[in-house]
Amino acid sequence: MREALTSNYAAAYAVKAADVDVIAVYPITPQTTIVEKLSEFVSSGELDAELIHTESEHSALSAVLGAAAAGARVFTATSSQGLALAYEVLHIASAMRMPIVMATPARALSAPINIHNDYSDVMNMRDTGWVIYIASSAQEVYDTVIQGYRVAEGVNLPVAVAYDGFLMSHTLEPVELNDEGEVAKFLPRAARPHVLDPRRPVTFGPLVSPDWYYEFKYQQVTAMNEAREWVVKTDVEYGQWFGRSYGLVEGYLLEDADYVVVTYGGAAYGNARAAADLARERGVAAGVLRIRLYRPFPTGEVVKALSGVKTFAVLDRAIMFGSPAEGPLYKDVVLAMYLHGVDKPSLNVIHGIGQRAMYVRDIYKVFQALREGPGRGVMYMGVRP
Amino acid sequence: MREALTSNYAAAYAVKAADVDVIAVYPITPQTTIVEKLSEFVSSGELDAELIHTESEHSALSAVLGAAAAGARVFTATSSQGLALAYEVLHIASAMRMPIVMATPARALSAPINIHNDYSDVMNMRDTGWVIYIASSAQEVYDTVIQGYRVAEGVNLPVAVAYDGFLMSHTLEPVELNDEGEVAKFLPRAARPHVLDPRRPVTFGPLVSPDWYYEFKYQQVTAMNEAREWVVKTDVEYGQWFGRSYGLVEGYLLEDADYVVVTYGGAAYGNARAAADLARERGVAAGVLRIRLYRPFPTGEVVKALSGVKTFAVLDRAIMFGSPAEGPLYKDVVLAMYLHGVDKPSLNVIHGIGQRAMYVRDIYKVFQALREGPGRGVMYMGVRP
Amino acid sequence: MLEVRFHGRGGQGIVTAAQLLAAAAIYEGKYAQAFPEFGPERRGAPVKSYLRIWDRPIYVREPVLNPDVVVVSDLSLFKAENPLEGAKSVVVVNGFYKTPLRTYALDATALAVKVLGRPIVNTALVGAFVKAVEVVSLGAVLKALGKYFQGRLYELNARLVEMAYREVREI
Amino acid sequence: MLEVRFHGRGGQGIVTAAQLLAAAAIYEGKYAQAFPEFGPERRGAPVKSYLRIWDRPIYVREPVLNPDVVVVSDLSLFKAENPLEGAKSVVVVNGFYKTPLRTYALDATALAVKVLGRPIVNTALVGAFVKAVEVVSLGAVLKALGKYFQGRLYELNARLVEMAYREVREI
Amino acid sequence: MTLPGASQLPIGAVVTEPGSTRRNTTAGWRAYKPVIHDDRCVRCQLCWLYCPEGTIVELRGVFQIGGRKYDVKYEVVYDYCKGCGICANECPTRAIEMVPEVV
Amino acid sequence: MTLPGASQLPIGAVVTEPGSTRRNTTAGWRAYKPVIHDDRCVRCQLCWLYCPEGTIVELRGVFQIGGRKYDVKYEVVYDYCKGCGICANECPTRAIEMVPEVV
Amino acid sequence: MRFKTLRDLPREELFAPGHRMCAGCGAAIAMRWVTKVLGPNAIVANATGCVEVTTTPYPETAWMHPYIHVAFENAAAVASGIEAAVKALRRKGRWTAGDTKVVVIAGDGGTYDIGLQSLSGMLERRHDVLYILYDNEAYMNTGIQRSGSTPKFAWTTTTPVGAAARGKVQWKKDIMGIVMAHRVPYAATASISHVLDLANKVKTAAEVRGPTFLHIFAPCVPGWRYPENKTVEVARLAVETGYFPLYEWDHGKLRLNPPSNNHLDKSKRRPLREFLNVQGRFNHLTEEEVAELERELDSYWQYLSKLASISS
Amino acid sequence: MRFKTLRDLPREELFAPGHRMCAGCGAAIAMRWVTKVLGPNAIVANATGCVEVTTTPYPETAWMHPYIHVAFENAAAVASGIEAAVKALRRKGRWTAGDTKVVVIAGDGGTYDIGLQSLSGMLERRHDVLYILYDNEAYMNTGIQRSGSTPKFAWTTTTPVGAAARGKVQWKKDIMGIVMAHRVPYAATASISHVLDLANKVKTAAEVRGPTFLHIFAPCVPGWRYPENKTVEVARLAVETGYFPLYEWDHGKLRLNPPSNNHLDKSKRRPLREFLNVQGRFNHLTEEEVAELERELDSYWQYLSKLASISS
Ligand SMILES: Cc1ncc(C[n+]2csc(CCOP(=O)(O)OP(=O)(O)O)c2C)c(N)n1
Ligand SMILES: Cc1ncc(C[n+]2csc(CCOP(=O)(O)OP(=O)(O)O)c2C)c(N)n1
Ligand code: SF4
Ligand code: SF4
Ligand code: SF4
Ligand code: SF4
Ligand code: SF4
Ligand code: SF4
Ligand SMILES: [Mg+2]
Ligand SMILES: [Mg+2]
Repeated sequence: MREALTSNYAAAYAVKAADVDVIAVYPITPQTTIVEKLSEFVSSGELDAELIHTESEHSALSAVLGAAAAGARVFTATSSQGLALAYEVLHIASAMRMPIVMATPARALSAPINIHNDYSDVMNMRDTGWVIYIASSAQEVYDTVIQGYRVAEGVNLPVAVAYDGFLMSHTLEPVELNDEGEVAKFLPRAARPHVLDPRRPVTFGPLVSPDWYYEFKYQQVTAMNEAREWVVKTDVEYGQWFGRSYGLVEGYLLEDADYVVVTYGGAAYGNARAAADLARERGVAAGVLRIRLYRPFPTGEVVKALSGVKTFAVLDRAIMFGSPAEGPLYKDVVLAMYLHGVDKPSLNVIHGIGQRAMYVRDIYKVFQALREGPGRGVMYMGVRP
Repeated sequence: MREALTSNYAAAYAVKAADVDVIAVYPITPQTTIVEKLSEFVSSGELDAELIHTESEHSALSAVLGAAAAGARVFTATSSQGLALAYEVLHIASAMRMPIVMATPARALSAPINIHNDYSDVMNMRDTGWVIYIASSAQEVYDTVIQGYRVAEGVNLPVAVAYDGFLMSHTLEPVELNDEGEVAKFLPRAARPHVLDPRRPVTFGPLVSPDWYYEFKYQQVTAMNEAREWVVKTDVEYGQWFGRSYGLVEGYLLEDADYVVVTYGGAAYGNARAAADLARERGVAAGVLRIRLYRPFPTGEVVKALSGVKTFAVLDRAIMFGSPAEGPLYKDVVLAMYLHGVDKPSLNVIHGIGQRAMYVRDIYKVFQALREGPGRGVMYMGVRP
Repeated sequence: MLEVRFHGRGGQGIVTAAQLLAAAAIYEGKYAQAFPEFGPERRGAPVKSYLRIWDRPIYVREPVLNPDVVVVSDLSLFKAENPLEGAKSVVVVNGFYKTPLRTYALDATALAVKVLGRPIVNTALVGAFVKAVEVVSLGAVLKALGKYFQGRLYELNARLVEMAYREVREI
Repeated sequence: MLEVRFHGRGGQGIVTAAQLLAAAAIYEGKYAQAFPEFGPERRGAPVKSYLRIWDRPIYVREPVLNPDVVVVSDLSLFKAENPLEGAKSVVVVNGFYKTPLRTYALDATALAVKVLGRPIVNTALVGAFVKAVEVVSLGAVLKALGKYFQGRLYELNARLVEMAYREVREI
Repeated sequence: MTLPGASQLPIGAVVTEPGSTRRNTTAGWRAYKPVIHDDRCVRCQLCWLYCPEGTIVELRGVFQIGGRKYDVKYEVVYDYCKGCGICANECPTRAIEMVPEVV
Repeated sequence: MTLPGASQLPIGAVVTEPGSTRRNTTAGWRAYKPVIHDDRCVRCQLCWLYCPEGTIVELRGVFQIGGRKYDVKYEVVYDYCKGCGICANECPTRAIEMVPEVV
Repeated sequence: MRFKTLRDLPREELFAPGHRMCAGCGAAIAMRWVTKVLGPNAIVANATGCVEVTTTPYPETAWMHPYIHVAFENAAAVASGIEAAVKALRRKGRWTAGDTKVVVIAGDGGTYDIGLQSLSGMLERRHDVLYILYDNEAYMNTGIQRSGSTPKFAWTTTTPVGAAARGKVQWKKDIMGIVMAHRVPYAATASISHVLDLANKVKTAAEVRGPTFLHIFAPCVPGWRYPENKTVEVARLAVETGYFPLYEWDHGKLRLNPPSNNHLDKSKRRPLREFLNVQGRFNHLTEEEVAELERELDSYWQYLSKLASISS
Repeated sequence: MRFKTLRDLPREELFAPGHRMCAGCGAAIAMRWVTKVLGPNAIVANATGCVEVTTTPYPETAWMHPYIHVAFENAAAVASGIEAAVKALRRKGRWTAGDTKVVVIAGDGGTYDIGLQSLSGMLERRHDVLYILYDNEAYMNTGIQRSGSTPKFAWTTTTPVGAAARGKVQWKKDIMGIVMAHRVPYAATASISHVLDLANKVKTAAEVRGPTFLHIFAPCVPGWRYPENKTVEVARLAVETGYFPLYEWDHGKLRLNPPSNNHLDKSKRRPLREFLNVQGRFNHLTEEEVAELERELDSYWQYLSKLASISS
């Protein structure tokens, strides 16, 4: 069924389709309309779930963690300050192996306070042991939230589905909705290894000494690798069921590209594609590589996609202060290439911070810069120094 | 004056020497003994400060932020869950340019809960815009907290002084204490650009739109670069005043080393030095490079130190799940080398997670591995897979 | 690609107006994007929203700088700011105010008061837009309207859309 | 490098014992390290602490697996665990229990009760250690003691250290 | 862009000019504007008391209205009045009228 | 090391055996041990009530003590008794004695 | 010295116009009076919310006081730090601005919910801070979501009215009860409709040493769904129907203030319905639901009267 | 059905020995009785603290209930989620364990301070959860730091006694007052010295639907500095001196329980000094300080008596 939805509403529709049992949320711009839509679904009776309006995001994530431990299918959503406030629980949720699905319309972090989009919130959770998708259309948000449940429950890890705040969360677009009965079949309730059950009592969250702790961290390392396989498999099967799949990375005009922009999210990918079109019109072999699965990082796919290019730029939408180069994706890509012994010049372009207007012509300039000569380092675009 | 102090007490003595005005803290193992010592100093009248025992770490950091905004010299300390709970305010403190000094005896993050040492807490704050030192002896903790005030107040950024929980925080060692009158002169009260003053009212923490936000993030990027210079300058001057300085990185047997372990903190650096001694005894040209200033990253110094070696291993004490290679320092070092166009094989060794016992012989094995042949990738040491 | 900018006041529903038209285009098989501008301004303050319609998938997510069409919900907005900045060809306006561009006008306030009993002009402007720009059909707009209003409110707004469609004229 | 392991019970102060000796060594210009083992065990549970003394700066921070000296604060600990695991040469023990290693014994409990009026044995064991191992001087220990105890408590503990120093003997 | 750059701005986004929202007139927010009919005003101060914008000012002076003399007078500073109509609603003598803005 | 490896352990550090601290005897914590002199015991249950370790057990049966007959009897499970002495302190008849542990 | 008539009220405006609050905002009226009565020697710590977002659009500020906003949940902690700084610096001879009062301004979300803990900590530690809560009974800044302060049955975007729900399910939290349980020296309620009373309470609360608390009722145009010229009227109805009683908790004694001091006698209160009927958020209420709200209100008044009687 | 005599109390132990709590720990006694009375059909959410750390040394657990520990400050939020899950799964036919009770166990630090907000949220939302606070009046797990529950003048490692300080400066927070202000159906105090009373309160609180709260007094050997065999004695003295009154707040009515119901008459209370004198943490107290504590206690009893009288 073809609908016109914002990415936030698309996430809410996916949650409804997944027949989630417990939702716990706290409002924050730009996530709020997800919560509002879910509140509507629950109060109209369209979704049979407990909706907990907690008193903070720390509690929201804690509540879904508790509910997941009790065997419920759960959902939460937050952005920016909310994500930062729940930071402690992010680590705990992944280490306790809770299959939580969370929508994360990305928003700039305070200070100063800014409700608009960049990826500083999401990028700051990149090491917390969550599976992280970054979607680039409302359709993909819908599909990925559904896929997320399969992955989360398959590998027992929490899954975040990130996308641009405002630029997607509040942008109405076409979305094809699945038959909810089919979704139910796609997402059967799996038996969980352990739940809080008075008939088979187990202890979650013990104190673990140096003799044992490392092993659980290593389990997480292993689980991340398994998650990569789950993501691939789920995406393929989802495609078979519902006709849409995405891969771990997505290329645009990549086949014969010499100059590639690597990026993530809606605005950056959208505008980069438009810029590549422009560049191609002017005879530049431009291409775009989008990272859809950000964690675990699709190292192999990225290296493969970039092995044939002359040079590339990584367009980042967040700043990691004090790092040798400040773009988070740039660090991943450079490391990925290094691990595979591929050494190519590349640029880190930082743009769209705090939703600084990012134009197609800006990204076109990046292609120009790549053509003008190889470089290594960071280029701050769009800022008034 | 020669004293026998744990690193936690060393931090407390430095705070006393700095004549701090406001301290806000919340107890957590292994930070607690700092708080206890400071409580003693204040209640005995040796330190004239307001000591706020807040109801959480989020509030502790918020309180010192408020006090700093009002023009006070401030101190806080936390570890692990406390650092994670205060995560939101970490970002805000740096962006609001507050000269806070924080001691951070490093501890493993939950889940599962483990009170022992690794660097997963500190490494998770590496992108928050704080200046981060990692000390490797109680003496250095003392010296660095004092230096930290000069840097923090010079460049208007918060400074974290990290070190091994337990392995240093609770280990008694020799510490040379400075004359407190001299410290007072070394740390004059500088006039701050803006404070909360009813006679010159300013507004801190406004709402900033996409038209302005990026510029403040760029200011932070610039400030980080300035911070690097402040750290160097302060360290040199401190050496002139008090006879001890450290540099941004510290080398051990580096001059002619072919095989180098790069690492941070007390146990890793200490044991690596002992291992290098062992390796040297057996004819291996082993050396150790310790990162003292972790943020802003001393890119130039690291590249310089590693340019002449055959191969190196980065010994990390934290796991960044789902990254192409999971060691945080490894990512920085690889990126630093890449930016300077140096490509050398190297290993990422992960060890000591949750204070898994890390022996000199283990690190000796790393030297052996390096000698056996170049590699790229991650080696989990000390774990039972 | 058709690009549109809406000018209104906080609380007048111009975000909904842009969404209604985007949804209508989508129901007709076209591609569309509708998005608001967002700031600290509250009820009463001048605000904007945007619309893109195309017959191909829309990649681009940059701000609209040169709208083909501008919709202005209130004449007093001309005093508060310049709704015509960067505009290319058409203006749809509540009130008979002739602009240098091709101007479609109607007294949406009067119409809304007449039909809804309240001066909520967004759906009237949607009706006027449909007539002025001819990019979506009235039928698709009514379908979209059904997602935003139910029951009696739907009927009244549907009537308002149709009346506005009929009454708007180029000046 | 001298490596020492202390065995005691939560609440008996063996962390302080190791620290006193480390501090004494440091005041004498030596290098030293004292550190506790830490777990969920509370008051009454068997616990350990460690000590290293050297005349060069001590880099190493690995656990002590093969202590040169073991100090045991309580005979019942031999029932609870094996305090001699990995031990190399000397044992200092509260109570007359002969071990396979060179054993220095004293009735620290009786001594402590006599001097302090309470069975707190850690400082007595420090005195015994000083005599048995001869790595730090009694004077330095008394100086270190001054950092941990003030006034009357200092005096009593100093006396206890000295008495233990005198009374301990090899068995 | 003509806005200042990062190096020109005070650090940490501090706003150094107190009360500077005054630079932002909110007259454009108004669809209706309040007009005080001074002859009906009994100087009860309520409009001044309740205006959310603080944009009704009290003028001191000698004011003769009809047969009465007052030492104050209330006037709207139209630069900031948002036209909420609270003053008109609260005025006990209906001395304030809300009239539509015209272009 | 003989401890199991990561792949053998339940994920997420779940402990699957309820009450498994029983594997850890805390007898070694004791410096003194409680000895119940059954002849002085009046079956008031207080030692059983207050023992923090739950390590005083109530045995059912027929017990003849002096001239009296009881259907219960209290005994210490020494595996877990930490020797805190609460039972002795609370016993109204001083039927419980704390005696030093010997090696 | 109390303000006796409107004539005594301060004339100088210390809260600049040009801010971006809604036309007709109740909180704006509160801010005007709070700032005027405090006078210039005060420092304001503000929690995230409507007031903060609308008054500090960079590079402008409506504030004429030294002002700081850090985050949503920690204004009381920030204020604790400022107060400690002033204290320490004064002791050390480095605070020269005199007798500066530290004031928190926070919404109901920032007080009843996400900021409750930092408030409680501040009260427990006895900081000399005046905490001002402006209560618009929902998260307005993010677009009208339910808070712990939202009354039962009220519509918000997260408590919609649908087949399976009738607005908010739970009762409004008793924040004054919670604050009074912290044994603060002074706490009071006030309404933007009763400015003289409000002004006197700001003054008293600022003068008392130690933690004080002011709960200001501040209607919200879009959140409560009433026409923007009705803000003061709605607030007045809240007081006159007894929905929002005016009272002071003064060193352990509860004192009802006019007109609420007459309202122990229910017949002196206007019918609750009058307050509910002007607001769209209560549009859907059935007779029964109104009756339930009335019953609850009556029992709240009983509690208040007992509190007043035992504490006198 | 209430337990009338000790004979009625459940015999089965549901809290395993071998845990690592201190010899003589008061909280251990509380845990034994809480778990016994709850019976097996309950889920426990535990906050970080002594109890958690000592009972779950991997790979062991003292718990025989399904148990979860997540962090220090969020046990009430975790429990809220569990309760919601049980509710949703039951409605959807997927909860087959019957009438499972969800219970929080948290220390005073996790309740008065860092966990207060999640507790308040849980109470406001009316989750069907029994919240059990074991109060040892400081952060014991981290080595005896002051909490909001630490009494005035008490020594802790962060409220040392020195030239410029005499132990804790502030009063103990009135957590029961705060909880009662949330209008919970049932809340009560209990002491490990009065097990029958405690057991009956656990039972009642578990049976009431909606959020309930139990405040259990649990002395701590190293934290309060008394010999380890005195735990029950100290707790008993707390009750008998009136320092820790036993009472229930039952659907809006306050009822003092024996022996505290006799203590409105001060002469029936043992002198506060008897409670203070056994504990090293009060060693330094002067006569005046004791007198101040007594005065405060008297005024607390006045408050209680008024509360009892108005609510009856
Ligand atoms: C940690 C965190 N969570 C959520 C938000 C989003 N947020 C900002 S203001 C606000 C609502 C404020 O409500 P209230 O305190 O009642 O003030 P009001 O807006 O109603 O004036 C919310 C939810 C935030 N800024 N930080
Ligand atoms: C966010 C956070 N801050 C601090 C801690 C450290 N911490 C763990 S338990 C504890 C004290 C617990 O005190 P309380 O709740 O009174 O329980 P008790 O230990 O006294 O039984 C502290 C401070 C933590 N685990 N998490
Ligand atoms: S209409 Fe509103 S803003 Fe304008 S003067 Fe009247 S009260 Fe003030
Ligand atoms: S409210 Fe009316 S009568 Fe009162 S001062 Fe204002 S204009 Fe005059
Ligand atoms: S000594 Fe303590 S642990 Fe042992 S049986 Fe008695 S009460 Fe229980
Ligand atoms: S306390 Fe004493 S008398 Fe009572 S049952 Fe126990 S041993 Fe017997
Ligand atoms: S939404 Fe409500 S509280 Fe916020 S500015 Fe508008 S009227 Fe005021
Ligand atoms: S420290 Fe206190 S509360 Fe903790 S286990 Fe020991 S006696 Fe119990
Ligand atoms: Mg509000
Ligand atoms: Mg406690």
